Amino acid sequence: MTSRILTTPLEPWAALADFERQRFAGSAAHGASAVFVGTMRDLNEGDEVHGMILEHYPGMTDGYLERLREEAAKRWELLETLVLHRVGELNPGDPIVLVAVWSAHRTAAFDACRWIMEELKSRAPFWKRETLAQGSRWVEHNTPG
Amino acid sequence: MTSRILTTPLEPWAALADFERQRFAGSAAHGASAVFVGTMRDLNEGDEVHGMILEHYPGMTDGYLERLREEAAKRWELLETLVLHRVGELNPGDPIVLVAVWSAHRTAAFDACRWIMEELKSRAPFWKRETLAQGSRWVEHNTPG
Amino acid sequence: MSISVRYFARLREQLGRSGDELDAEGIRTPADAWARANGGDTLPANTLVAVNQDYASLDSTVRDGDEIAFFPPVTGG
Amino acid sequence: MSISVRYFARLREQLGRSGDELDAEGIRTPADAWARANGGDTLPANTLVAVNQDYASLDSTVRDGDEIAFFPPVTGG
Repeated sequence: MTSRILTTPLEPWAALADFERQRFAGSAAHGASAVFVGTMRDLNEGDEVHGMILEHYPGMTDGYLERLREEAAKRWELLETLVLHRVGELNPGDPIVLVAVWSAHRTAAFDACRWIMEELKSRAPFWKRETLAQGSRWVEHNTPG
Repeated sequence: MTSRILTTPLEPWAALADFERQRFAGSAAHGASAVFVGTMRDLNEGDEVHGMILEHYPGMTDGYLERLREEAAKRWELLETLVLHRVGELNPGDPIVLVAVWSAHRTAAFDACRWIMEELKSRAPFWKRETLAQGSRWVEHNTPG
Repeated sequence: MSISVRYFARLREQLGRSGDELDAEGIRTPADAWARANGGDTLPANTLVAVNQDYASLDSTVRDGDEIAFFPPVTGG
Repeated sequence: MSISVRYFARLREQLGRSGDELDAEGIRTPADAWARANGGDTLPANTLVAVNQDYASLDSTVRDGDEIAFFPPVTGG
């Protein structure tokens, strides 16, 4: 069970391969893994976006992601959970967030992955500032989905 | 948009990294990807499972997976879909199936990934035969989730 | 011409063969094909049917040259 | 001792500073801390409050040594 704030590029597929090698070597208990990756788009609210700065509340983000994982582990039977979130400067196409859940069965994996992702988007203390062709702006609200 | 039956080991994270390199190089339109990986467990219905043979109906599986992807593309706004499914001899811990969906937004990605996976499990012509400590048996029905 | 019949998984094992080639004469549905190929043996409950690699019902129409498949509930994924 | 106040994102920019160190005397709630630090300025609508890095309400109890944070709706993920 790991959550981490990254200041360097997030490479979701390499991170997943590494994590599985460490946590599941020789094990065949996980029948299902569900993964979500959120990536920076080059378009938001009709405007071209050239870059982004992701601010966060150090200390609170770590604690909040940790609590999300604990709460998910109470609600569903999970074998492992991995949550990675970028902060700092990002470019369009850069992955922002990875949520991965391993379980014996697929319903728990799907449900827990989605629940963590929705909670993270609505409650974890991160803020996006977008760089446009002219100037920059704070993102006002998250898309509902 | 790709679906493929594999007779050799499925490496989900490497396959995803390759696929993204080919399909999304220089693009930043996909804000969301949802992925499901099903893996062979070493336990089923209370029995230790030592191996598995996955039989399929060549021709029909290809066509059926293709139709699933087309149907998903009608229901949701998707940018890409990747479906990979193993056949032949598998060992516990071996990935069986990968369903990955890329979209601008997360709701479409989550919903389409889960829908494809459920349809695949209930309708795609694959059959599992498990090797136990003594003898082997056909899996009778899929877990509902 | 003829009609190809294919069997998969447990059904293939139970019948001891993976298919039959039937003379198309008198075969209008998958049910006809089953009866011709397997005599009085009842089709096992829950058996699924495909015609030309597409799900179909036992009483759908088949033509000379078609491929009919019978198989148990699927268990992939 | 004292109470630390922190501001994030748009609110930090609007206020022109990322935090304040307040004398704990007379501060019993996050609302008290906001009033002390920002005089008559109204707390912007939708501002979220955390005490010791945990979500809290404006009228929750704070103690000497606590860290209070004010920030706009979150937009991560």
